[in-house]
Amino acid sequence: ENKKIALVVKALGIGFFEAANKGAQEAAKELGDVEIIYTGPTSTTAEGQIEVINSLVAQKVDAIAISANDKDALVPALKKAMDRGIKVISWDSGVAPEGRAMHLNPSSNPLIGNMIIKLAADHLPEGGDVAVLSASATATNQNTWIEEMKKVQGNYKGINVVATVYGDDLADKSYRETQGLIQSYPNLKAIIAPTSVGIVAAAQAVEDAGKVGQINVTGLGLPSEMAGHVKAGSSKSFAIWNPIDLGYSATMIAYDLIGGAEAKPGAELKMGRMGTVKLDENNEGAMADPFVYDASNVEEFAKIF
Amino acid sequence: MLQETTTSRLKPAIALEGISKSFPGVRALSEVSLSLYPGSVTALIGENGAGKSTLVKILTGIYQPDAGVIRVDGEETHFPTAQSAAYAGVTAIHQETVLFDELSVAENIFLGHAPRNRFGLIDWKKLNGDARELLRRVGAEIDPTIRLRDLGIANKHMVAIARALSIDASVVIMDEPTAALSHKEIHELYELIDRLKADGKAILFISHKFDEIFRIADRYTVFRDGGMVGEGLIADVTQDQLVKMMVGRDVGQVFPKVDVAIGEPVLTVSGYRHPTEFEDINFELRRGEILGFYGLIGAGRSEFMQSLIGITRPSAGAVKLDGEVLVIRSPAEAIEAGIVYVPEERGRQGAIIGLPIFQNVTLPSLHRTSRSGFLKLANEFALAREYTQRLDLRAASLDQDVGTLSGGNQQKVVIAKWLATQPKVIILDEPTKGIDIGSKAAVHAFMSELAGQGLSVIMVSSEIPEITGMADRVIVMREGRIVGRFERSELSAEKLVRAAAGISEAA
Amino acid sequence: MAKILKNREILLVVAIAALLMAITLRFPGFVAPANLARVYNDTSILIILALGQMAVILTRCIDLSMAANLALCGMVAAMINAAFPGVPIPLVILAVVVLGALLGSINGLLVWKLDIPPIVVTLGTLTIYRGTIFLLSNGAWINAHQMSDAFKALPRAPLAGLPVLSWLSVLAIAAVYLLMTRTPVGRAFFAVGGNPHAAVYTGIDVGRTRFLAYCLSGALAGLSGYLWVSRYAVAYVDIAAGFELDIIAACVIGGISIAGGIGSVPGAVLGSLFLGVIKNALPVVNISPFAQLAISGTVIIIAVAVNARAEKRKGRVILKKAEAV
Amino acid sequence: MAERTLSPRVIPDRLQSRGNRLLKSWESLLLVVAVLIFTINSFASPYFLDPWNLSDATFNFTEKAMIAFAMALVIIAGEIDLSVASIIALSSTAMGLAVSFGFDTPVLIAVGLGTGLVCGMINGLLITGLGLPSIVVTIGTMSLFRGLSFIILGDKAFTGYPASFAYFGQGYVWWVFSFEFVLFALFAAIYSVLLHKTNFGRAVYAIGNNQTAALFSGVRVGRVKFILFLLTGLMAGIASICLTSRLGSTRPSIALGVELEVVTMVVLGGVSILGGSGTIPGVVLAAFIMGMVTFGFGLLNVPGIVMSIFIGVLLISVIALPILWARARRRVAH
Ligand SMILES: Nc1ncnc2c1ncn2[C@@H]1O[C@H](COP(=O)(O)OP(=O)(O)OP(=O)(O)O)[C@@H](O)[C@H]1O
Ligand SMILES: Nc1ncnc2c1ncn2[C@@H]1O[C@H](COP(=O)(O)OP(=O)(O)OP(=O)(O)O)[C@@H](O)[C@H]1O
Ligand SMILES: [Mg+2]
Ligand SMILES: [Mg+2]
Repeated sequence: ENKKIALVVKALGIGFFEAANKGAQEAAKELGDVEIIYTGPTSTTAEGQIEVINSLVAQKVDAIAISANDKDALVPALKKAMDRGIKVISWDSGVAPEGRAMHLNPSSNPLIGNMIIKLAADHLPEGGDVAVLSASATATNQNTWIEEMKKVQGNYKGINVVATVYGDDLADKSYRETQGLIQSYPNLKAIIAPTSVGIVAAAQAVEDAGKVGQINVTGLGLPSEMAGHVKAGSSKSFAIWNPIDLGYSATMIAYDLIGGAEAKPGAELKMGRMGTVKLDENNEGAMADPFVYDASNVEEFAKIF
Repeated sequence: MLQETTTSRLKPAIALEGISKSFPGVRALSEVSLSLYPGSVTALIGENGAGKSTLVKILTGIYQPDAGVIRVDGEETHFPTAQSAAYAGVTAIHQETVLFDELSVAENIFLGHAPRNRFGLIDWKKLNGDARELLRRVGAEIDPTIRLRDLGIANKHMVAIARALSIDASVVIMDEPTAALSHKEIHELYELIDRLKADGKAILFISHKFDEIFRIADRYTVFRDGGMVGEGLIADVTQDQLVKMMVGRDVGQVFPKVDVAIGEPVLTVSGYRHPTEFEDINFELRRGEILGFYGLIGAGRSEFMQSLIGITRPSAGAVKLDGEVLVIRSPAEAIEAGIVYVPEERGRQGAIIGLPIFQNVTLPSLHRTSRSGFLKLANEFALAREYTQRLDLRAASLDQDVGTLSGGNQQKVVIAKWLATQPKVIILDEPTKGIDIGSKAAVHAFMSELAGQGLSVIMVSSEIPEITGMADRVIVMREGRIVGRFERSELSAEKLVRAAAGISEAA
Repeated sequence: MAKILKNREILLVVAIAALLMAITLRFPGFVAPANLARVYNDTSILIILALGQMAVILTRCIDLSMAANLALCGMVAAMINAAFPGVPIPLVILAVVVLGALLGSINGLLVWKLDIPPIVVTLGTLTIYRGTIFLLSNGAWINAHQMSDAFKALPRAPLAGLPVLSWLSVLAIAAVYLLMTRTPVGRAFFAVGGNPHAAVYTGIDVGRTRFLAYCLSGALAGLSGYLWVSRYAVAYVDIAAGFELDIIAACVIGGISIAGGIGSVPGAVLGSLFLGVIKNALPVVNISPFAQLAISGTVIIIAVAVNARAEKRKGRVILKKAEAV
Repeated sequence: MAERTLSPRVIPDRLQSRGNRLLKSWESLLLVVAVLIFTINSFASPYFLDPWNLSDATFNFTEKAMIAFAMALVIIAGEIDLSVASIIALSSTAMGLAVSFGFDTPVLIAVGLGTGLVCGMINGLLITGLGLPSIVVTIGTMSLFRGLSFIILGDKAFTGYPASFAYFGQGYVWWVFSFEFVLFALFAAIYSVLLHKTNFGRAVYAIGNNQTAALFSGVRVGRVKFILFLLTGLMAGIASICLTSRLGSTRPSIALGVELEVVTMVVLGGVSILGGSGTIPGVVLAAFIMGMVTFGFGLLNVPGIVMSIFIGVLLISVIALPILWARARRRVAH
């Protein structure tokens, strides 16, 4: 009988997660005896994900791999899933340790934190004011990366982080917040948006304000969504890990756990073509370095995800 | 007899043939025919509920008749909407003022047929000018640009009249146009009607006031219970004959007033006043007495009565019940104290349509039928059965929605509701408005019986026969003040009307 | 003076001016003409929507489905553009305006022909329209790079100093103002809401008038759908989610009575601008964006209380003190 | 005309027997729909007829239904309360605040209930005290209450609820019967009695059918309405305790959009949005139907938004069908 692995995403319809699903399907094909259930709520709420989890538990799936809308609120529901013998892992956006066997970070948080500020600094040899446009206030990962970023801020001389605003992963709100930033900080040189929704909205707002060349928008985004803005010049470069690899790896890890592997500090779990991941003391593992996209390569990747 | 031959030679401007109309449970009109002639005023007479307003609504396209035809200038026509009737040259001043409080006076007059400029847009300048002109024609000094809500009832009525005249009509219908008007305005209206007549309009005039019928009408038509019972020339009849046609018997029998021994004062009202509605109200109500309150519509009787039960607050004044001072802040407190008010607007304030009969009856008495806040249906049915039976209610079951009852039967439920609280004082505001003669008799008989048992009754009524027939004493109100007090022995219709209209004895 | 203070529109202008003044104290740049133009531009879509909602509320109805209608029309506009980039933009706009009017007419028909309460109808169509977007798009987003440049450029194209988006809202204001004050249909909106019973006596078809109000609000939502999607250069299921409440709030602040029959175009516009200024000012004056929601809630409550006081029925005047002499 | 004799005529209490009336009622229609959905679900998914799964499914509606009971009374009385979801958020935030000050479960319960009551009181005072329209007032307080949570919490979350607090949203009273489900059943009974068997309930119906006449009949309209808004506030507080306990954390966006689901549930349950009619059993059935539909679709991994389309269509059609049916019958009769 096929093993059922559920890939639960923050919300259906987001390009990044569609790409992750591609990876999961690839893994399923490779493994042969796996059926992927790709599901999620239609808007990014914890309550929506809990309803999805409940129905997955009822279907007696073998594993749940989730990118969480809320680190804490999902814990009771996922705990119940684990109590009923379901293997639970989180990926991309994590769940508190009590609610999962392990968490797969797309990259390590310090690496990402460093990467996003480096992307801004690379184009600001003399330094200058930069602002951060974060995602949903309830998202887990963004805030961790921003913390990591602030830790290494001293390494980039003259870079001055003047504000952090929240676009709630809504295009219009992100857009308006960016407008507010442009207004409030006339000397703004760069906007760092570690969210695929925010970076697009910010780039659009910068273009509309006629600030191309003056303000550089960077952060984490999808090549397909950012290609136009790189071409327009509002974004010189941005980074992202490969979501296909992420979905692929999450599926492989879940399969490994179903097969009897144990998630404990120090353990190494198999990720198929991606090799293995080693768990730290929090049962977390990191996949790889984020990859930088700019005018030279973005078109090529835009066709993939 | 000259006039008779002239009108019969003339072609009617509009003619109704065999019109019938039923509402759920009521046959409002059955096979009535009526013709209106150019240059002539026809008075339509009939008791409340005889079907007069229903006929008006059929003539103006608001209701569709179940059977019968309407002919305009001899040709059969249909009025599917109010607009189509207006196009055919029929216009009406309806009984209720159907206007828009938030719109300007001018727009109220022209809504639906406003003058337009060559782009098809409403021409406000012309609209205001035309409105001013029309208002002058009806003799009202009203600025056409102010909002309607800022007008008093009489001026609102003048606007309604101006609206009716804004349509160039050959048939003008007036449903009780003078009911809300004061002396001066009524005379202006008479002059207006004379002018319309001279212009060759056919006029239908509905009124309960015989003096004005004899003043302005040429012909009459009498309705009784939805049927036509007589027509002819005004010059050929007397008032008594008309009344007899209307009612179908001698009037005296309808009010079975029993003389009872009147006891000590129960309710004393002194110095009651309100900033805008009434002032200086002082009177006593005694045990077993029926005290009548007479006045024209808008005299402020209802407002005063409602202040007695705490709907509005008086600014000064005191009420004593059985010698003790009472402060009443809500109807609930009034009911607890033993003063109840049967309101005049049955549909809005009286009946709770949507609830069954028995729940309507027991609503103010629930504390008596229930046990520690929990309903006891058996008690409720018993109480409702007792009171509805005594008022001779006709209904299929006590569990029936009051909305499915005829108006008269709804009124009985409403009266039963407040009687069931076993009050000391009951205030009845227009208690027999819109109910048939038989039911009227039942209500009046019950009123007499209760008075005999020591209940004190205040009866607000605009019907002179009812007042003169039932009251031991009458107080007349006009513009928020008491303007006359009459003992039963000195009552006469004329005195009441004079006092209510503010005409001095000498005039 | 007292009369002026009673006038809702003037009261609102004063309130907005006071608000701007207060902001200027902390951030002088906010009242620079260029920035005010930006704020107006940002509020344009809300204004257009509030105009449609106003027509519906005037007739004693409500349209909770406006934002969903907007989202559906926006998605359709984006999908047309993504699939056939060659289709001229005016044609796309026309298509979604018609589609919006059609969706509005579904509301109108249910209210007119079946007599279902407006709040239930639009509560139902709100979820249905949103769901339809998901069915159409399969949940996928349509992003900037999938839209043609012309599609994205139109609302931001400058014209005599202001973006086309602003001009479109000015046009909508003028058109609706003309409709409301100078045409029989517009006046019928007021009559039907003010006194439906009397409207029948006046020969106005109450149901049909409500139907037309819904068509208008639908058409304006359709137009806003294109504007929203092209302005933010993204279309997905959840755009403008919850925006229906902002629209109603703008109307309420603008003095449009939820009981129908009372309201004005300037009121709706000023109500929208009031909200727009607050929304735009918060990030600038450094009030936490988290306070924004609480502030707009408080504003709504104050506005409705103020309006209710103005409308409060004074008791009837029966006593004729002057004439009694 | 002969004088009419006042012969007492006995009017029967009822014409239709209770059973007969029940058969034709809205509730029986809902019951049929519920049974139908249950049957379809059990054929569509092999996992549906499992006691534990069914028990999990009840969490989809219990919290909303508890609010829906109080909301039903408010709507029957001709008003509406759109702020309930925001009251959940504010209550939850207040409890989170209490946790951060180190208070234990009993205090949390008191704080949760108290916040709900205070919010209800604010609504009630604005609506009955100042006489403002409830739909606008509660749109305002909806923003205000959730806005306060945002001000308190910002982008943070309250976690660390005591272990004993978990019982309310995650505990089981007996076998598969969760605490929430038992509470739901209890409130269904309490509200049925309150609405259908007490003087208070009768006053609610009277106000909804004709507020002015109810006032004239001695119903204390203002007081009754005030109590109704207190009750929705209180029920939102209770729902907040359950939801917070179930999630084990508080964020200001908690329970977003729940007010529309609650209203939908009430209207689907046969309560007239114009006021004056409706029953609690109807709302209970509507809660089950909505829960079953959501869970059934969930088992088939149908996206949530497709379920909401279904609910939307269901909402309009259950109201439109009887109207169309009556119309068709009248046409045949003619
Ligand atoms: N819309 C309606 N629905 C049900 N019954 C109605 C309706 N309109 C009128 N009736 C009934 O039809 C009958 C005739 O009413 P109508 O208003 O024509 O009387 P009227 O002669 O004008 O009385 P009044 O002198 O009091 O104005 C009454 O019994 C009334 O209750
Ligand atoms: N300015 C006004 N605008 C609208 N309606 C009015 C106005 N004045 C009076 N009315 C209506 O006229 C009717 C009679 O007024 P009111 O009840 O105050 O007088 P009343 O002396 O009690 O007369 P009655 O009891 O004979 O009707 C009421 O239905 C009232 O609503
Ligand atoms: Mg009449
Ligand atoms: Mg009166």
